[in-house]
Amino acid sequence: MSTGEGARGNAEKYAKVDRDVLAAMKRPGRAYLAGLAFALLLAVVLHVLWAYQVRSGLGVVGKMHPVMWALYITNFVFWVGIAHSGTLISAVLFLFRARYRTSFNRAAEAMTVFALMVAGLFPLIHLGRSWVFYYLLPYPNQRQLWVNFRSPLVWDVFAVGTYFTVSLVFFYVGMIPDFAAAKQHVLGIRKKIYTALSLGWQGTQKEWRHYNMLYLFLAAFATPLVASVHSVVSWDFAMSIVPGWHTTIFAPYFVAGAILSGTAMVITLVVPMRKYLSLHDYITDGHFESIAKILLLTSLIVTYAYIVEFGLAWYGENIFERETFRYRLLGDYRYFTWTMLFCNSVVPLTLFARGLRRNTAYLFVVSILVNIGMWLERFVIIVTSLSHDYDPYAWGLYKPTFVCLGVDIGSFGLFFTLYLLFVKNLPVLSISEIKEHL
Amino acid sequence: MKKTLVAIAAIGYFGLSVLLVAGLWYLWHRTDPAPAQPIAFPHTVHAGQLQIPCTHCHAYADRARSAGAPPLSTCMGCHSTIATEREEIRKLTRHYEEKRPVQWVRVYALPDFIYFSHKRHIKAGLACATCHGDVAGMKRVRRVNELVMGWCVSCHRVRGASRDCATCHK
Amino acid sequence: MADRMVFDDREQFLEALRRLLREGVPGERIRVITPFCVPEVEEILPGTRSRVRFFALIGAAGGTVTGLAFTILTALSWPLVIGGKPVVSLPPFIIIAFALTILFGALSTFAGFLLLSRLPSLRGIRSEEEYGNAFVILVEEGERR
Amino acid sequence: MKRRDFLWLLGVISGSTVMSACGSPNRSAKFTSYLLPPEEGIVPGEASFHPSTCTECPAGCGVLARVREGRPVKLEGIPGHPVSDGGLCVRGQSSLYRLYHPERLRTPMARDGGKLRPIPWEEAFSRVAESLKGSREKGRKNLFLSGRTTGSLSRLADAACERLGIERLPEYEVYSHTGVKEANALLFGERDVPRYRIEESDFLLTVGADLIETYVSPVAYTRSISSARAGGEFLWYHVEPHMSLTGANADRRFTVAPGAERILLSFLLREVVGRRTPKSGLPGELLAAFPETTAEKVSRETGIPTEAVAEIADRLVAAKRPLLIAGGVGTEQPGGLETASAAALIQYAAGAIPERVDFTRSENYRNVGTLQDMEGMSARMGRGEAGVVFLFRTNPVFSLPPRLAFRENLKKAQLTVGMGEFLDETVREADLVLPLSHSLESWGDVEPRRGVVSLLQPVLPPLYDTLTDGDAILSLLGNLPGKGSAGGYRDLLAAAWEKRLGEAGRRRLLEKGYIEETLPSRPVSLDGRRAANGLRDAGPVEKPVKPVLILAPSIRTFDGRSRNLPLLSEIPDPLTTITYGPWISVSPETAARAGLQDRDGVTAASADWKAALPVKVQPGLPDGVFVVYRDALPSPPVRTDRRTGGAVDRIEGVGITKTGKKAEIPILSGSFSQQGRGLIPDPVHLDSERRHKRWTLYPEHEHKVYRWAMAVDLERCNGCAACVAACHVENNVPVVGAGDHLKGREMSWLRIEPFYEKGEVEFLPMLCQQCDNAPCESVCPVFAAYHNPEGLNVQVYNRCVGTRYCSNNCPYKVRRFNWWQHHWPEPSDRMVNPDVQVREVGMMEKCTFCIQRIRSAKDKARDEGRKVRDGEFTTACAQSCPTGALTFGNMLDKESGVYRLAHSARAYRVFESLGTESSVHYLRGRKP
Repeated sequence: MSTGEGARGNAEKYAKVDRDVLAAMKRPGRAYLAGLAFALLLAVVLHVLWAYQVRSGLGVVGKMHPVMWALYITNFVFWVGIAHSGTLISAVLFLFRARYRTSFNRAAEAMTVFALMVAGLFPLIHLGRSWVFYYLLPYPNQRQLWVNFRSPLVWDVFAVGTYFTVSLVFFYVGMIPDFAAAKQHVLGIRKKIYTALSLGWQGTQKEWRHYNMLYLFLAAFATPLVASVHSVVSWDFAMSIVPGWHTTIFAPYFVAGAILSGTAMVITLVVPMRKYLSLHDYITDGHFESIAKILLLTSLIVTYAYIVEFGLAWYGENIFERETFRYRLLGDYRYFTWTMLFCNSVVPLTLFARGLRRNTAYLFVVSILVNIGMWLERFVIIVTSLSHDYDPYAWGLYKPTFVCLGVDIGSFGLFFTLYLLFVKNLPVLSISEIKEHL
Repeated sequence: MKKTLVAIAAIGYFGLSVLLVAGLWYLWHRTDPAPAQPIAFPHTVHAGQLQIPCTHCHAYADRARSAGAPPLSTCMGCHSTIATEREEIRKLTRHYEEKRPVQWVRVYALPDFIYFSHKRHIKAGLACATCHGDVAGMKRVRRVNELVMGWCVSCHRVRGASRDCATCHK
Repeated sequence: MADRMVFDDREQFLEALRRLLREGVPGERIRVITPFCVPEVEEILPGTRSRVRFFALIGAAGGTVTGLAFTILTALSWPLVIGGKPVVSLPPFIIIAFALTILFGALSTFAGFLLLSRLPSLRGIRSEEEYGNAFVILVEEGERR
Repeated sequence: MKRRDFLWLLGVISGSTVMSACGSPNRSAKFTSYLLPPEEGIVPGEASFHPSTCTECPAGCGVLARVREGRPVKLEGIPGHPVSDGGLCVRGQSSLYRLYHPERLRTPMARDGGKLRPIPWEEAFSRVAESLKGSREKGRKNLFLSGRTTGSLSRLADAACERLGIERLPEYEVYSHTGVKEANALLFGERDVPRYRIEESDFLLTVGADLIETYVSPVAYTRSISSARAGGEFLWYHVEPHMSLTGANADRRFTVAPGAERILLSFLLREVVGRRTPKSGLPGELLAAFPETTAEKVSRETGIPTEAVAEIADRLVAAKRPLLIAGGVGTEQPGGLETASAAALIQYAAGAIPERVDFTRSENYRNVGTLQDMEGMSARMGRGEAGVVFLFRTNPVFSLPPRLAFRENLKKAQLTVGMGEFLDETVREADLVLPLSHSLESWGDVEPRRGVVSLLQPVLPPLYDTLTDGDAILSLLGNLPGKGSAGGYRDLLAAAWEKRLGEAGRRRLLEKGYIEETLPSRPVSLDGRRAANGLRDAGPVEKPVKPVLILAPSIRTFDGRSRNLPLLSEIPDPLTTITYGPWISVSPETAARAGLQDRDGVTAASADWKAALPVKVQPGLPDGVFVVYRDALPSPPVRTDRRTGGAVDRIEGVGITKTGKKAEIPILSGSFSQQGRGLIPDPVHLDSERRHKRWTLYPEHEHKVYRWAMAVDLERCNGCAACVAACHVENNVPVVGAGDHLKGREMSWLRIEPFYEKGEVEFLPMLCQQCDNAPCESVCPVFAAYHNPEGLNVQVYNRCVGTRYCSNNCPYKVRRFNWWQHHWPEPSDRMVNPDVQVREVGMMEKCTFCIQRIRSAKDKARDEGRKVRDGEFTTACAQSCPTGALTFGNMLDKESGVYRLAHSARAYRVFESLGTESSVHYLRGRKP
């Protein structure tokens, strides 16, 4: 807040904000280009393998009878999960008027959008016949056939579709004033592009009035999505009768998990970003501490969910359920399960220590571990449940192949490609908000 | 400069894929609605002027799933004496004498996953023309209806025929 | 030809704004341009609350109705027995309705914003004038009371 | 720059993605005008049925070939056929794969310079002719060796050999039943296998005879066992040294020490003679050959518990109509003669002859020789006495022990003529290869049982330049006929039938496919003195050196002759669920001792033989006994039993050593235990299941005319997998190969699940349950899986996008996914059933109760303005089932069989508690 000290001072501060934030958009350094090249390479790998898979049939991935879903769906859930904390931070924290949001929201929103782009790919990749994917979309067609709205997969189409659209709008709306600001500091084609993107925003009080109202409502609309979207994703499993999937706790369990992994991913992204774009004045350790608290909280919720799951299996009379969870803990995939428990339930506990919460390096490590843990969680839920369900004759063991592994790694490449491009081409912090709260 | 190139490339990438889809789609589905036949058989004469009923040649239309093409012996029944000097008839005679069955080009083709019975439709009181159009008026038979699902379904809706998928889908 | 006052400092700018009003310049003739949202301006310059919210309401309501109608009608247009469930099985349909509520709501709110604040405005895009971080007051011509 | 290149590359790649997506639209571009209208009754696009006989094994079951567009697409049993009565076994169902096998011989070939090169038939026969002449001049003997032939062909062969001065050797069969035949010859002067009428008996004791796998006529025996069981008063005990499918299906199964059957039977004989009333006059001198003994002694020698021995004896004594069948591994061994004789004498004493042991309609094994005969032949060839050697539909090189050096001696012959369908181990050795037509391309008849004439008729023109068996032999006589046409074997047959059956009989044969003549009964009399002499020199019971490896007959490959049919390696072995073998079965005890688990590689070795095989631990197998199926061991080192001349189907003193390597064999079952899940519930469980009525939120299903359902009687099902084969052929289920099976990607729509409880095994056929509240339907996003008004859970293949959610959500895991685009290698593409879509890559597929059959039945009924009658048609699996375990029909018809069964007290549904309301009702067996 500006307290009567000289006009110069203020103007100087504002100018500094512009300089610092837009400094990010300067010519990319060698390290950046290398990183981008590598990410792109992975993205290409994804495409090549997908093409190969489509040409020769889904047999090239390790899936088998009875494990018909595996890595692809794992990744789908993982990326949708990642998307969540974006919305959480930008929308929910906005409604709660949590100040520290301003230092993360842009990065988080970007993450949401890109994560959803990547997530959206996987249902397509995992289809046996990707080339008729449009059967899944409810559009008027000569066959006079629609889709089965009872199927959780169709709910997915709507939930994720909505989520993506809303997040994109939210992301863009947040940037409009910043484009207006940014265009004043760049030249050439960039200027043209930013000007166009700013929609001729000037900053008149009329614009601001409507803008605030819009932003408020978008936040309001986005907030329920945090809960709903991942609930729907969880119902992909909970709506089935597969022991280990068919649980009422899945919705909250998945939402918490989503936020856990999402928050972790935010940290994974923001820590290096802050370092390389030297934004220490705007993203302080204090901010990280608050994020770390969210991480800790959600981790506790997830742990609770684990306990409930196993508890139900243990005390319930259902022999199928029991076998599934026994298998999960002691069966062929036990190492994954134990790793998952360690990463998601044990490691985050250390964040009770304030010192560690403020230590970005440590946070970075933790966030990576949590990401691994959450990925494994989805894998374990999907694969162990399927490989040991009702008919003992049909039990089977799933082993992934280089194709699905390659595609999964490729998806990270795609994500980081998009993110790196974002970092260099769009304002990574919300300029106007920072100035406002200066 | 780099930016423009990237932009172009990006557009090119998506544009190309779209074009490919569209192009292949067309190539895949294109079939000549009025193909030339090995023997230019004029339905105008036989079905038109001479008023020969369809089932005289397509004998199985009301008895079986496929209407069937007439055996050459049927043709020769008349053409051993009638219009024997015409070029097309000579072709026919040659086929018959050299015992080479005639390979007609399909005008209407159903995909392998469809079960269709001419019998059922004739017995339901449909006229051949309902689907095949006024063949009697065609010098070279032309496909008047694309056999797409929607087309079948609309008629099934109107006439209250079964709309159970398994009725037609194998 | 409007006369224009440019400030670097937020306080001075607000001061000037208040002064203008005290001098009896009618609010509707004053246009203010700020680099970021300055809540005080709202208080100083009287203005109606944004009508964007109505768009939100209409959009959302429309979404719900569309969602339900769409699912129910398509289900009825070709009734198939699925897993022994009724042809119109509402619980799942409600999920679709919910999704569309959010979607239409958000989109129409955005549309409303663009409409009400006249964006994208070519004038704005074309205009060369850049005030950087300055706070600007523009007063249109007109005789004072 | 770099980035742009990447982007262009992406463009190209996604291009290829699209490209590969567009398959070819399956449309036949042409359609044909035939020259002449097809004969009456044959309508293009409709199926026609033609009776013939299965030649996959010597049993000679009747088959009805369904022909579409001039090519057989499916074989079914002929109801009422005296041998099979409508049933057809797994091998019979698969024999279309033999007809359409890509590796069939396509033209005559001659060897020059070690390589076989095609030659015209004329040349082939002229060669034969001149070398026949040559050998006569050289004073060499021309030999004709064939597999078992019966009926006209056998007579023709005799005649031809006589005319050409060729010595016709005794026929060669691996399963020659020598022990039984010799015993019968010795006792009754009948060197043959009698027809056992199991359906007439109330107590059946089988000793080693593998009735369900290969014993003489498996389908016939399977049928009569289940009809006997249906009669109620029936009990079946089985005694065997190993673990067989037959044993698994007996009411009680006892494992006997190999070779000790003889002891058990001589005890039983004395018991029966001593205790059974009315007393039977059995010459005392004969009894002397079977020493006095006690149950305890027997128990010690045989390893069967004393009380069990006593019980068997009591049953035999008490039973009203006992029947005893000794054979297979029970008699093909030292002392087999005594075992078989004891068995025969028990029958005699118990008055089973001639009611239940019928020599009038004996099984026509007279002409089949022994291993000793083959030794003789090999020796003669070795001495260079052989001129032209004909090898007609037989594969001794594969099955004879190496010590005979048959392969080497074959080379010493002047000319070897191999006649068969494939370039098998034997034909490969021949100098002259004459390709024979498949029986479905040939005219002919067989007489599998005395007085039963079964028709062979061509249902399609020969695919290749081959001759039918008859024409080939005729051609040896010099006049090469036009294949299968006038002047050939066909006319000869016509004449023969005319002569034997009369005009009416011939016509009946042609239309029904079989004739059963009335025969004068052949009374047999026991010649005590001859028998006593024959049995006097029975040495002491020789104990085999343990551990013993038993060469068991396989239900999938018979003696190995069917092992090259792709479908049969695709169908799991009933006991182990292994598809692509080979393997060695090891008892749990041995495995535990040697630290062996499934798939562990071992080398099995005896004094003069060794082989490397992966292990399968086989519950129920006695300790110290290994089992390998006959087809897994080329030229096994079997001994000859000097007293009968028969083979000893076992290898003694076999040690196995772990190699440490894991061998990948596809074991399809994920668990051989039910895990306490009550798939095959015990009665208590069952009752509680039936009682409680579930309430539901869902609306009641309304079915108008039909509601298709199936009942599976687990009491009848014996796991023979005939239904599985039938389903494969009927529904174009692809053969995917070992690679996918190892990944657990079998495609079979119908599977037989074996579940073991302490050595006992029960079989559960698992197919789509057509649930009313199907979990698979509600999760399909595109309506590919939906419920049709007739209660079927239909899968619309080309609507499927391949999310595979349905399979995940199916508690029975009966849905199959097309991981690849599957192909039928030419010419097997001709057996594709046009009524069923060939599924493309990425589609989910499953059983729909043969919806194509339902469709055509309804079509027919509709033309006649009526409803489909019960039993008017049935599914492929039910049609083929030799035991009649599967019943299909309309649940709305209160009179229908399926309705009755579904409402029986034994009925239950698998995982009923899940509330899927499935339409497949299982009937639990009642164990005595």
